[in-house]
Amino acid sequence: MEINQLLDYQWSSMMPEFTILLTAVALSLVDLFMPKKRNRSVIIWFALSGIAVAIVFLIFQFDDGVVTILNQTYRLDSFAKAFKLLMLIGTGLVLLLGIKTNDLDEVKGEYPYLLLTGLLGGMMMASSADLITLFVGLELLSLSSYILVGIRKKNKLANEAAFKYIVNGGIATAITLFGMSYLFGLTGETNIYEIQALMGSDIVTENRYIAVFAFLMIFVGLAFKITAAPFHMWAPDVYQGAETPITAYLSVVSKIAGFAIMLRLIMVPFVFAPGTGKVITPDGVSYETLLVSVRPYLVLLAVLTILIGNLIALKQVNAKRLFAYSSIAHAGYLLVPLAALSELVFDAVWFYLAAYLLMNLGAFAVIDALGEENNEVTVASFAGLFKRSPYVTIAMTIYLLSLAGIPLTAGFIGKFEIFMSALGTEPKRFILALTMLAGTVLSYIYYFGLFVQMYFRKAEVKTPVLASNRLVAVLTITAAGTVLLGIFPSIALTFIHDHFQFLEIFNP
Amino acid sequence: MGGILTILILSPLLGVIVLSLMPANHSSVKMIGVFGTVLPLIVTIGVFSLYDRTLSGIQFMESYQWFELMTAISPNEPYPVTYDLGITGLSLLFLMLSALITFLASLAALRIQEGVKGFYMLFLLLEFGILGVFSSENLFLFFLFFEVTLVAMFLLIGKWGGFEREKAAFSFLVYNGIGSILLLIVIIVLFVEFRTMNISELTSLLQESASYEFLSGNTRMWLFLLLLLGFGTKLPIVPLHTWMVRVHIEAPIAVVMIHAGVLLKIGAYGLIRFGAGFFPEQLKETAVILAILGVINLLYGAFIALVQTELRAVLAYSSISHMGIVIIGVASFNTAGLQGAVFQTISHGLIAALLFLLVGVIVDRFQTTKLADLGGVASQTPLFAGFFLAAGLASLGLPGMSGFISEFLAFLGLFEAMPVIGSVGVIGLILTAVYMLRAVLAVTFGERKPQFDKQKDLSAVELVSSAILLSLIIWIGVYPAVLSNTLQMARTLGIGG
Amino acid sequence: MSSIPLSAFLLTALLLFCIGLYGALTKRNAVIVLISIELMLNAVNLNLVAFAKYGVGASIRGQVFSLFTITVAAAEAAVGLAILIALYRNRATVNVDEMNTLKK
Amino acid sequence: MDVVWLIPILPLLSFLIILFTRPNLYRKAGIVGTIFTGAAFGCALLVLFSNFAEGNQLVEANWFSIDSVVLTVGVEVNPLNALMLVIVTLVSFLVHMYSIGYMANDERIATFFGYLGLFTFAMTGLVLSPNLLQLYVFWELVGVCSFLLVGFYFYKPEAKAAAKKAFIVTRIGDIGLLVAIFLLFWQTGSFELDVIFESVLAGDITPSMVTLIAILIFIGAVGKSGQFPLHTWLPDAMEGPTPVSALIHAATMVAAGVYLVAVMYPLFSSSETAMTTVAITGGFTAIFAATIALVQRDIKRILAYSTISQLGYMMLALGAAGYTAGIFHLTTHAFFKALLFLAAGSVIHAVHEQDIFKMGGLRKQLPITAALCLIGCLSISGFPLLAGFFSKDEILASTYADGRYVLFTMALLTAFLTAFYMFRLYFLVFAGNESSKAKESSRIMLIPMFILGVLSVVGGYIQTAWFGTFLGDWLETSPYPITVDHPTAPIWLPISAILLSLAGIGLAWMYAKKLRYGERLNPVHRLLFHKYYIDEFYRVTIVKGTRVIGYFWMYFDRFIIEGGAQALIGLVKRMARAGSDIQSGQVQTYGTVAFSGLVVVLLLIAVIGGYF
Repeated sequence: MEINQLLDYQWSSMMPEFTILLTAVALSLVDLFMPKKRNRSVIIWFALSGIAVAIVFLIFQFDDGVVTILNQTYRLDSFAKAFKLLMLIGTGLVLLLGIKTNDLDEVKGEYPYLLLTGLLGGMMMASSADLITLFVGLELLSLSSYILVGIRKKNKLANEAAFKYIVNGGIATAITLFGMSYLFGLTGETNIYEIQALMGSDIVTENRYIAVFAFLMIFVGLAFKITAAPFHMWAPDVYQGAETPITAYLSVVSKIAGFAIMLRLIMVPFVFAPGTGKVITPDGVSYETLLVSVRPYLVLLAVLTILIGNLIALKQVNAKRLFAYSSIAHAGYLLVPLAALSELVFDAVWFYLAAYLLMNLGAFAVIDALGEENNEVTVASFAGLFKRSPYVTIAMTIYLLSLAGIPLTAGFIGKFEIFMSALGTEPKRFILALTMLAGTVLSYIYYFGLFVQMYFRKAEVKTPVLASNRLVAVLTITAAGTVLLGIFPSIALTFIHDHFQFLEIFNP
Repeated sequence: MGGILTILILSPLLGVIVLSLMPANHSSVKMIGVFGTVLPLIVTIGVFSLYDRTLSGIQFMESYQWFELMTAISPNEPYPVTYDLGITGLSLLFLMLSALITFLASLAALRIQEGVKGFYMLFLLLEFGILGVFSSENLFLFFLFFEVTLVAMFLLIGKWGGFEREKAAFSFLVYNGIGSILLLIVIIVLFVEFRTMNISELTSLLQESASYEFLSGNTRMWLFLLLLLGFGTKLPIVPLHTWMVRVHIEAPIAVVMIHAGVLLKIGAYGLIRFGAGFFPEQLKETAVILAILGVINLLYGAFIALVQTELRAVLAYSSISHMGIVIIGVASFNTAGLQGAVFQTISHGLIAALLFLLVGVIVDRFQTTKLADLGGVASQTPLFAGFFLAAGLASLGLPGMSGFISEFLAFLGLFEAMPVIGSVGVIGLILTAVYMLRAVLAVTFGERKPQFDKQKDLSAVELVSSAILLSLIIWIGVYPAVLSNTLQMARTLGIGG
Repeated sequence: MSSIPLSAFLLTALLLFCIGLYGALTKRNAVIVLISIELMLNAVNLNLVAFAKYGVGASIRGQVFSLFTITVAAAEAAVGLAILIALYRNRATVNVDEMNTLKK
Repeated sequence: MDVVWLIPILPLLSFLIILFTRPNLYRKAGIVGTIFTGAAFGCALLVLFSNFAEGNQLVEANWFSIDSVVLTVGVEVNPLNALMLVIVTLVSFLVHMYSIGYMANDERIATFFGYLGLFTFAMTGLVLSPNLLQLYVFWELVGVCSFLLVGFYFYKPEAKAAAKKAFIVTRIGDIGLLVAIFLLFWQTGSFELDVIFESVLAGDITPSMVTLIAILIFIGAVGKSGQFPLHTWLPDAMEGPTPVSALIHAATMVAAGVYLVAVMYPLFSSSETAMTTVAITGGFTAIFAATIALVQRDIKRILAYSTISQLGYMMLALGAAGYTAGIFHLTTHAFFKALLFLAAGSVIHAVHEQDIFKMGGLRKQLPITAALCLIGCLSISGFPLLAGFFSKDEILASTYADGRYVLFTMALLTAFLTAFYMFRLYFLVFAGNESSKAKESSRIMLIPMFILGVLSVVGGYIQTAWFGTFLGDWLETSPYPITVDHPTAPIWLPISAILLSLAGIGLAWMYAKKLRYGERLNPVHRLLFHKYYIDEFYRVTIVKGTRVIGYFWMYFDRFIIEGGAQALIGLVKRMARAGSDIQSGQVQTYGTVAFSGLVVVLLLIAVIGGYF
């Protein structure tokens, strides 16, 4: 390819990525040359500003249509923008939350810029149209988060968490890649839109079992990122071992990225792929589409994820583990629209992720705040919180209600859409709906259990939790957002409807 | 009179706001709390007086677009979620009941000692939910307010309840959670099929035979059963009742007054409004089973109440028994029956409230609700004894009091369709007399107990509130037209038409 | 020239993958576990290259892909070993069985 | 005549006035009550005479509606209930007056008169009802008043038990009536008596249904009128103050059962089976209760059983197509039984003792009471030319005419027994040498007794073979189709009746001396004394049975239902524990689980997808 062709590309469509990249690089240099004694917290502000800029760029891109550059390996469509937006906001909030300043001696500036590189990977995942870029993005995110989890070199738990994370992650990656390799093998293409086009071909139809095999390998591999069964078990340990803000990062940003890539990989290459089941039509034998034939297994996985998450959460005493399981359960809810293959899938998943971002980040922020005095935050640490610091408690109440899916919170609207997507299809997926019923009711028990702690129990320590301004900021934003999206969901709904045509994802 | 319902629903929140701005230990917290319930009462009375009994259909309709759910696949066919308020005669009656009982309960709550501020805030929040439930003309809103009551009740029971309060709170939460989400499933199925959650629209849509291509009779049956299960948990229908007994026994008296007086009625309301309104065919098909369930409730509750040794337990099971009559009325699905069912919910609301008000007095004066430890209090507290006896008689369906009319109508309705089941059911009426007299006489009659000698009789507040309730009970009993006139129109909405 | 059928490569790759997986899931030594994961990734590379040569619409992309894979695998190994070293410093062991303080 | 509606209102007013001014009214309550009921009695008389003059009338107003069906309340006046009205208001009035003296020393006297007022209201309301719904309403109300008055001495455990029993046992009957009302409504589409009777005679209802309904109604009557097998509450009801026993449990409420049958007479008479049932129940109860009365020791209980027996008589009469006879006896019985109770009351008031074996020779101390009591006894025993004599003859005659000779003999026998136990009572209480000091009751108590005494003498002449059958002819003018027959009894019948009653009296006189030294207890005697052990029987069967069922369900509730829920919770907990146990902390376990999950899915899809 010619150099000028290279220059012809509309690079502006990558501006957000560039911003993040530059910020990360700059930060690393700054961090390098900054004298040891200097307080690193300035770096966090720098990173934040970088994200702000990136968001601005992203907003400017909203209304221009599909752009593909680097011969169709990078693709900027509404789908990508929508998810990038979430990831940017999520990372921003995590950064705002910051990491415990008292540890800055140990944790250098790498914390912020690793978050950024991870974010970069996520954004690449969101808007890559090629298996290779997709894979690279995935790994960029993974590797950064491996390091982030283990960023506390001297902390045993952190090390162990990191190791578990990388082992499971490695296996997952390998499985995904293996699936991808077959996908490539079937079509000889790595661009997913090319693949989509070729998937209908006879040769694929002959080897449709291989296609199904590839699909499942990829799916299960990616299940690791979104902590869906059967690849969920690493999550509680890692969440517990990692620093709370990083846990938040994993449970939100990396999960959003995971869903982005999963949606793209399910929706794009496999839509026209032939499935296993024969369909006898007057004019000869054809095959149902792959998605139809694998749907029962997706349903199965969704059901398992919901039940496992909610069931095991009942028995948790460590707050971070509790929320680890709860986030597994939420991943299960998020799988429901996929499994049902509802026409609501994009809207439902996006909205729920947005709500999830707010409420979950908020919850982890509170846990982080509680972590200040006693390092292990258990359910009992919430005791008498209302007496200690009422406002934090009210914020936490909002998050919990939202997570439990009580009306007037974002979580409810999200859940409502998910229920709709489960019951809107033909035939209605009552099994999914009932599983969600069971899951939700189980979740009531542990979420409201925290109410019992916060409102009914007496606290040992009477002092209010020390709330830094940054924490207050995060709590305000998330709590307000949760309630706002709960009462006026149209803000988000019309926004995505006006700016994002998710259908762009299909047309190459 | 646009917006009056919104005002009505929001009126309790005023109290919440004022309270939230006050210091917790301020002297006038209780006063504000009580006043907070007076406001809705006034508004409700206003609505009641403005309500036009001669018109049919929904009144005070308020309808605004709230938000739309859009799918990326077909963005031009949105699912509109609207904010619809409006009342029929049926809901009007329930509104009156709720406002009144909440007010009286707030008076009964004056005894609460610690955490008064929080109590009244939640209490008003609860009222907000209840009023919302009864005045929403939209399933989405209905569910929303329903959940509000759920949360408020959980906290009220769990913090201010008795010895096993948290257990009670959780079983309340779980059972009602299941019920509410079953309801949600039904709502959503209807929503995705008909793209509306407006109750009257849905009612008419579902009545059209054309709509069967959207929703097959089979699916409808399932939906109806889900609905029955959901509201049956609330009502409650045996065997889904254990949570409710626990709440009756553990929750603070004021809350029990609301719970037994109003919240249980949401189940009846839903069953009549949606069960009978949306799925009349299915209701007719299952009428016999429903009637049998009702009779089982009636007898089951009565028999168990017969051998309880604890007054609150007796009353809890008597509630179950009385709700059986509601089910019977709905099952008979003729005018008499449905009217009876509504009457029964209203009358039981008043009677249960009165009974628990007096139980509150017992707890306050005699520090026990064990039947064995009570007795002969008619000597020391004749006024109380008189009211308690009257309440008991009302609850066992004495003519001239509201209980009789409702039982009479419900059974009258049942006897048209299923005389045999009916004649089994009437045994319940005998048993009701037996356990009620047993309980009431055990408290009031018998040898004078010296340890109660210095107990004071009803205080002014208690006297007034009991008098209000009793006079209403008698008024309805003597002149039932005050209910039936208001109700006539509710029926023309195709409810049991 | 006589060509080895594609299936042979695929089979080898599959075998390699399973061996790697087996190692990763059973070996007690953390280093070996990491290496086994490398093995799995290499199985993927073998696949890719084989497809790139003999696959349907064989193209250079497969090899490019495998190059990326190799790089990434290297990075992953590096990170993994780094973490392992940190762990070893604190625990003085590389036995996977003993890394179970986080549980339940 | 438009004062009709005043009749129930006046007592209601007295009730309300007393209720709201109870504390400061205190003893004056008696005056209030008496005045109001007196006024009511006046109105009743007016109504009676106007009915002679103007005939029947019916006024109704809408109460509420079940959409098309409009339920009404109203008042109706026809011979039957005009007569009842007079009886009720009169006796009530007299009892009010009597109670002023009797209850003088009770500090809850005001409450007492309040209850009396309420009862009078309910009873008159019951009598005036033109439709079954209204009738049922008041039917229950009188029941509750009786409950309240029986339990008036609430601190006495016996009173508590008796009150509860009275309410529940009658309630059992009431339910029968209720069901009958339901059935009638769906058969005829109305609660109005006239409509119902029309469609009954038009034959719109199948005979079997008519029989069923009639019997159900009769069950209601059985409950109220203390007929076998629901009689057990009435003797216990004597725990109430004596005036109450006179008013409610002798003259008025217990007669309501008979009245009900009389009201529904057209229905009954169109079903042979129903009539037979009524007759047999009545006849049996009459003799059954009389035998028990033979050996009781408590003066009030004797009277109670005699009441049951006499009510049985009336039922027998009605069952034997003796409509007039039944009503007639109802009337006279109201007079002399009220009289007897009041007399008993004045005795008890004087000696504070109810066991007739601890009394004696009170003739001298209580001359007036004794005299009046004697009149009562003679009247009830059917002594010639007294009220009871004529009514009893009427009954015997109609029973004979009906041709059920077994019942007829039972009736005759009962007449004999009645004479015996009444005079056993009389002699034991008044004859012989005095045992205890006592002084005659005050005038306020004697006057009512005197009035009743007069009535029990002359009351019989409204319907006699010789002076004409005014009552019968008048009753025939009822708006409803009732057949009033004038049975002409053979001459030997009244004579044998007289002889039997005289024999009874004589026997009692002879026994009285012996009996004074206590009765010897042979098995028969013991059986009778324990009322055939029916109470005990009920206690072990029905009462215990119900409680057993109750306990069964309670434990079912606790262990099956709640236990089931607990089991479910336990299951969830166990699953949760199992889940968290898999979470072993072994990283490789996690990988294995994930991989095996993948493998399972692959296998599934391979098998189901049909790869193999």
